[in-house]
Amino acid sequence: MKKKIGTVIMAGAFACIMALSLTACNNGGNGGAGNGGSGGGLGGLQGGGNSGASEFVMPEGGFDTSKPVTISFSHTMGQTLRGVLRTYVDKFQAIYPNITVDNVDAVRDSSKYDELYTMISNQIIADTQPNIAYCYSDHVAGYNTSGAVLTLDDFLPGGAYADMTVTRQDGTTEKLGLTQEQVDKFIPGYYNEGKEFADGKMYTMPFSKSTEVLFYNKTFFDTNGLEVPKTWKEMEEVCRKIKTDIDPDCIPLGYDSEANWFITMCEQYGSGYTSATGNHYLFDNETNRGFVKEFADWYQAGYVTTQMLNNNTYTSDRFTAQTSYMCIGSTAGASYQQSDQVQGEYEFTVGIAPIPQLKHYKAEDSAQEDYDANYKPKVISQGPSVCIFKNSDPQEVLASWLFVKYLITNVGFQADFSRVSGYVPVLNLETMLEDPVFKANYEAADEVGNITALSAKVCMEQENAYFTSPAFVGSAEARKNVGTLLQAVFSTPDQLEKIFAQTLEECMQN
Amino acid sequence: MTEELNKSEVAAVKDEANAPQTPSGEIDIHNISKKQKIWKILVQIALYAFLTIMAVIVLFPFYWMLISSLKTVTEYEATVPTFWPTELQWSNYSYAFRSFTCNNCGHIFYNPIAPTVCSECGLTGAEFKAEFGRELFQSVGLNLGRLFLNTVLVGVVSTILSLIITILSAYAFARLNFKGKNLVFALLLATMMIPGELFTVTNYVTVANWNLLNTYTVLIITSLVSVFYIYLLRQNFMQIPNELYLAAKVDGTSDLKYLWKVMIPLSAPTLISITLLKMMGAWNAYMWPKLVANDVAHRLITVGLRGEAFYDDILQKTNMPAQMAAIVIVTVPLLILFIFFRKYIMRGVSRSGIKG
Amino acid sequence: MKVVLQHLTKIFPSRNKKEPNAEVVAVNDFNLEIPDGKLIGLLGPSGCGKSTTLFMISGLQAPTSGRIFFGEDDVTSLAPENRGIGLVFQNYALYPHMTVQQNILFPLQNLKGENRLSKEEMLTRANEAAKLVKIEEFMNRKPSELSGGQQQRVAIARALVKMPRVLLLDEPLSNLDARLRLQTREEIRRIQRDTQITTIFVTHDQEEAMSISDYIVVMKLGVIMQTGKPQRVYDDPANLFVAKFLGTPPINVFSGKVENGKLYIGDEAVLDVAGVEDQEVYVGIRPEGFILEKEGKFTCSVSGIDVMGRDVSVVSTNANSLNPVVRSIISADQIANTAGETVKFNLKPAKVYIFNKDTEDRVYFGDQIALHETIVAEMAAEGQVITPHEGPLPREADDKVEEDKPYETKKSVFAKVKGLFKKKSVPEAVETPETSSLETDNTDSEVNE
Amino acid sequence: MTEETNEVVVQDDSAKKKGRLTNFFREHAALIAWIPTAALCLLAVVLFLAPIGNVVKVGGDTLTGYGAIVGDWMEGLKTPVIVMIVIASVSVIAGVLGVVLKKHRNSLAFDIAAIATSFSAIATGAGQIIWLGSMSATQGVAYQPGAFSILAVVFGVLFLLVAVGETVVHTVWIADNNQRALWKTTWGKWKGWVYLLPALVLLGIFTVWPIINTFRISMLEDYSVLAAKNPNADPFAVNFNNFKNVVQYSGFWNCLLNTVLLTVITVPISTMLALIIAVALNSIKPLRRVFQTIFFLPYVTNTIAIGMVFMAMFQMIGYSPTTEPTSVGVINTIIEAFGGTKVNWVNESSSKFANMFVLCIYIIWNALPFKILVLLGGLQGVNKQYYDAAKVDGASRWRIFWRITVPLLSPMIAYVVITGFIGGFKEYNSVVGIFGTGDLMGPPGSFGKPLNTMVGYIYDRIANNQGRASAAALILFAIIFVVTMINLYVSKKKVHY
Repeated sequence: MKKKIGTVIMAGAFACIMALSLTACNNGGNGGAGNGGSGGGLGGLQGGGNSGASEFVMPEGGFDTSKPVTISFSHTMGQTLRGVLRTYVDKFQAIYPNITVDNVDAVRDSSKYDELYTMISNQIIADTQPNIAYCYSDHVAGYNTSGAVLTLDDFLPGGAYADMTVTRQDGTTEKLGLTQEQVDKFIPGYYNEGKEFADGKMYTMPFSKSTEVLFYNKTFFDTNGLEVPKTWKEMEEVCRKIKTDIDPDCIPLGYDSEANWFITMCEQYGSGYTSATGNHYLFDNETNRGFVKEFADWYQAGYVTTQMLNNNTYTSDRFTAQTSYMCIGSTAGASYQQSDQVQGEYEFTVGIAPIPQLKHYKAEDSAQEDYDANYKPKVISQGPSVCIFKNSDPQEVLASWLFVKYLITNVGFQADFSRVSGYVPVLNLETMLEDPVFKANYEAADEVGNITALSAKVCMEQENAYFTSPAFVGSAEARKNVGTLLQAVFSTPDQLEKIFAQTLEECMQN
Repeated sequence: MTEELNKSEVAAVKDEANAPQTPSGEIDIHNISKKQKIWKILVQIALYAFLTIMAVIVLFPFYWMLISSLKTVTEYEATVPTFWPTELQWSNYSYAFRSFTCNNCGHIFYNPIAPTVCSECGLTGAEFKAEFGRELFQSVGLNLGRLFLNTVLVGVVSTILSLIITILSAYAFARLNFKGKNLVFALLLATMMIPGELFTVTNYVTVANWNLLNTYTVLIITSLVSVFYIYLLRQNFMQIPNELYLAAKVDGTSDLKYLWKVMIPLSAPTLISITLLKMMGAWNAYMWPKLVANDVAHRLITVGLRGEAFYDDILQKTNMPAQMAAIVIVTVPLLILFIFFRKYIMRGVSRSGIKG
Repeated sequence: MKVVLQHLTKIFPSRNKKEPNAEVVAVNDFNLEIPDGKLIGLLGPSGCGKSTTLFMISGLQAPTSGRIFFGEDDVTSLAPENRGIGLVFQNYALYPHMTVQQNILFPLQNLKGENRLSKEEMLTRANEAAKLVKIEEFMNRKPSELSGGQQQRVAIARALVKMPRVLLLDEPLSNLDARLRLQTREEIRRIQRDTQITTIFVTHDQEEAMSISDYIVVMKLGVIMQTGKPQRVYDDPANLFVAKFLGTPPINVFSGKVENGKLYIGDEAVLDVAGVEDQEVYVGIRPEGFILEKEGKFTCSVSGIDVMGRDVSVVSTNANSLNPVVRSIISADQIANTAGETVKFNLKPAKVYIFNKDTEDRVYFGDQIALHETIVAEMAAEGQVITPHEGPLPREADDKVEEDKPYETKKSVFAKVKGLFKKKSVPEAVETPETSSLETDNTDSEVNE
Repeated sequence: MTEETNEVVVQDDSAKKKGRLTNFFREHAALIAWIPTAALCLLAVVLFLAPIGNVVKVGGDTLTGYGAIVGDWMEGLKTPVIVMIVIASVSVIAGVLGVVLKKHRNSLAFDIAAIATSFSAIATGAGQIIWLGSMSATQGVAYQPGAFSILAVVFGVLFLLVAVGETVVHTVWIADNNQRALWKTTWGKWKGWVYLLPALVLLGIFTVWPIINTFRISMLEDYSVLAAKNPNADPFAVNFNNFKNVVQYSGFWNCLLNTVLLTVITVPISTMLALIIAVALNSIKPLRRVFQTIFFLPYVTNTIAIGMVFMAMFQMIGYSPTTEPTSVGVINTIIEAFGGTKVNWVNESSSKFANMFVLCIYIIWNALPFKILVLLGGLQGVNKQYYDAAKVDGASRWRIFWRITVPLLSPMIAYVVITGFIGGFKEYNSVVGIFGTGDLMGPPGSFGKPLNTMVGYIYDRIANNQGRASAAALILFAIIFVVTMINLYVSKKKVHY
């Protein structure tokens, strides 16, 4: 009899081992600690028990404003931006007192987007992902291999739930979805980024954006009687002039992001970069080799440098130190382009212009020989969007959507956030000018030293030129690889063919 | 008959022996012995010279690390490298423990947290921000202290747990009798043949599924059991005569007591070796920690060191002297450990052949 | 080849840094002339410096002072390979990775210049040497596949193959079992006789040395106590140590005194020793020196009788004996006289040696004086000139030091662990010079345990 | 593996033993044995603070972990923390005191102390988990259950199992002799498994299961954990495409080539060099220990950290293909001092040859200590008589080295060569140390990780495509296996044992 006891104990022990190892392999299992906090327990809705991928089903009666619900928001905002966010979270919670937005103050594990991506991927695996996250579209493509990201089409005009109403605290109501009117207020390039996925569905909402502009040393340009280049051809001319005639020791142009350069050029030529479906990678073609070769010649001639080739430092350093007179960089980093002050005076004035295009297209330049009225200018669109994750509790999903909608359509938030961050609002200029502070800044943008406002202004004036690249698993890698490609060809132009082939192969690996 | 044959051969042998080998008269013995002496001295000189050169090569990186850590950035970048810092820059070391600098007056605060007010120029961060749209305080360097704590913590805990598990298992294999013991032991030994990289993939999947990523647990748990250590300790336990155990049993001693009163003290040297190797392993771990716990709260020292930690916002480049200081800080604890436990480390190492 | 050792001295410096004066004198003013073509046995207890002497002759260790001559050549500072010697080690030192043939060929392959042999010559020589020691059928085996005796013969072949001027054997039989030992020592004797190479043979086994040596050299604490033909040394020991060291069963030693020409052991006057001065003495009596007689002058109490075939050994006790028991060998026909609790003996004067109690030197009496003179003359005739050791010889009393020394090769684990906490190493016991020659460099070898 | 013989010398003499055993360890064995458990309990208490630290605000900045220990939030947690520390410390101290006071007289006291400590560990861990759970529920914030709490509970339970088992069979609580005997035999039969339990569980999860699973995953095309979670996605295709994709990728062949090159170059050179140094060390006496210590130093360093030092030594400062460096770096300075011209070792557009050269130097520098240690150990184990014999036989130093030293050392040489090959195929850290990770794994401006190794390739794939990572890991395993087999085969022929 006693022998039996031992056997039972041992059997139990082995059962434990087996159970543990099985959990390890059972990918659908809810192993480990559950998603603490927010009351969203384990019990899945559809028997499958996988909360991470549960499909959203509208609960009866829509959003329940009586039940308290907590949602979490993962982002990479620094302290000051969090301050702005907090203000509007408070305002939002005043509208919907039953919703608590959590994690606003959570420690940033990193200020870097790719680390956020790793973190959230891991959380998805462990079923502890947040409700809302800062994202780039390629992140979403990654998250979505697990089917964890919510499609937002139902909340768009014409969507299934778009016309449902929600009652606010003050008794007023709002539509659950976006109205066509609201959609029209977005800058189209930004709004459409959310649809750049293989299935054409909407997965993200634009949050705050930036783009690239050309910073130039206005003082220098004025002194030497130089024209700000509007096309790449003019750019080459200007560089040659500066390098040969004015300052042979300088590198006239700095381009911070190699990848952006490559992608932008692909778009301007219309030669193809990537596609969301099929083979994905289209960039290995003659046109692209052509411009890469050309720019490599620029580099070899000392006209241009990039961040990586500039010993991995932002080219704005050169710009402010006046060893470089033009710099193409992100509007979000505009404050870094500001020249140093000497006894309260800026060393030089910074001018900001749109980046060069292939051809002249503006009416005022119709005299130029490469004028093409039909030419569509192309400027890259960057900056975070937000996505919403599926959750077993539909109330959380709805609350998340309401919060996201609130932030992106709120002119005040967009204005404040833009001012503090240097990013540009996602709403169009006309709408933004409703905000008095924004308007005042906008109008004062041309004053000396007001560089952030100026960049925002330049940025918003080209709202129809924005493009975004298709998002798919590996699109981030592709971006990284073409950046490296540019850099590698610059260093070793004779290897061009080989590097293109290699880049393609690297991309195919993902 | 054979006897006779032998004798004749022997005679022949003897004759020849005297012919070529007798040096008397023809060979100058004095000369030979003099040559011998000179040759011997030359060989000794050559040996020492060779060893000294090799030692210099081996030590040079340490030397370079040390002096670089004490140079100013300017001196570090001097056209002709100096082989001794002209001015000892000890602040590189405090820099390694993270510091903030005031963008207005340049004062440096050696705090883990950014101050709100600059005590030097009196500006507050908020005012500065409002006026210039920039942060007043910029962080320079990384918080090595945090990395240190994490590493020590993981090292200590994993060593303790690993020792407990190893001792219990080795004891079971060495002293206890149960069905299937030999089979299990053989299976365990077989797993030693397989390179660790094979496990990593699945282990990553496992810990990710268990929501253990970015925790201390994940840094500890996967390497808790080392078959090699169990094997090592078991062999050691086997050396202890079984009679001692039987005698203890006759006295009614429990297994636990016997284990802790006799076995552990007698195998102390091996246990010390295991402890040291395990600690060194934790200190040098890189790949696994980087994969599974690369967040600020749990990052280990090696991972932190190889990151972009020393990118200096003000210099706009990596602060190499400070990085070297951090490397010195990382290297020195192990060297101290080595000085104190040279014998045990060397013994453990010569058996394992695995670094860490 | 005649080998001459002049004032050879070897001092090992102290290995304990705290006691720099604790140096060990392994060989002390050693003077010896070894005639050509003879087999000399170096005999003594462990630690007496005999192996050190051998290694100095071989050139593996340099003497602290003194000279070594091979024939007329002063080879003192010559490297071993230039001395033309063959050396057989205690555990043979056969290269384990080479076959027997390769082992034997090895010394030949090292010859350089004009001495270099062709391959065929080498093989012929190796085969001759192998035939000489009768191992030709094992030529392609590895040493580990041979028995101890075979390995021993391979070692001798390797030493002989280059036709040494002097053959040195370091305890060559100590690793063999008793039967093989007998066999092998006959073999060595045969080979030496056949080759007529001057051979020096180190052993601590007196029986072995006596049975095959032409001459034996008895050593103690680095000093020659006596040299001579084995039987002569046995019959005519120069001092108490030699007397005690030679002979099985060992000599019985009593303390006694000489008074008025009579030798007293206790109260009994056991022997007439006319002409000897009155003094305190040690009396050594060989076991075969006892005659069992009813009216014997020397009384012992019986504790047992061992019958060993032809001989009978009577084990008895005596209050004045320095040994725990008195062992006497008598012929079987006298056994009847052992009845009772006590036995009485008469002594054969030739088998009784008396030694001065202070110097432990032999005191000759009666016929012994004539015998001694004959032996000295005989030695002189054979060219054996012994330069006496200057200064006092080591005495029996010094021996105690040697025996109590703990023979510890490994510190216990506890000591090691303790050492960890004390941080100071336990001072290591001063090693005996014999072992130190082999282990001086092994201080770091713990790593390799 | 070297033999363990004579590792432990137990005195034969029992009379002596009594005297000897009365030393520090015997006196305090119990105390020493319980320190780990005690430390574990206390650690569990202190360390569970770490995850909580994630939500702490101090002075306007948000802090993590230990930085937060000084913060205000401590006020809120004070009471529960103190209570827990007190409970754990008291029971641990009680347990330890019980053991120490009773010394080794009474096994029962020992086992009961073990039970007490186990309980305290369980109480501490479980207390934390429950408390954290309640915190999470009431405050609506997700607190991670302390990992250490879980460990404390697990180990507490284990100890409890062992201790109770031992106690039961040693007490007189069970009056019936037959029953006691039965308990005893049953316990005796199963306790081995109880002792092995933690090791087996962990090995099962982290060693045995991975072996099986890696094979499984490698057959699932482009398996990834994220995709595996998608209920709507198609199941992974079962085929060999992972292997195919890995092998068809030229970057993989580059990794393989790098790995093979590094191994084939560094192993023979470092072995040869180590052998020469070991022989040299073995033939000197004064200063040997000093040299030995110096030569061992590289072993006790952090591969990554010193790799960065090597990088700094070879690096030219402020260099780009279009600008002259401000400083050519120390190695180049030395080269120039000897009349050479500077070489671009690790900077932008440096040649792969130069990169590999630096890597090889570093790997050899790093590999020397272990090899010297083993070979020197082997040399010292060689009976000196062989050298004496060879000397008497008139062998020159050169011949002694080749005919005696090398053959006698051949087992050790085979050992370092085999471990060297295995280690060489796992080379990665040294590349990371010198050339960093990220997208480069090569000098700045390089493309496609030109210096990546096999292990690096596996790690690059682990987070996103476990299918290919598994395939690559299996390929690496196969290579190492084959190479080791070849090594063993060769050494069987050449090595004298």
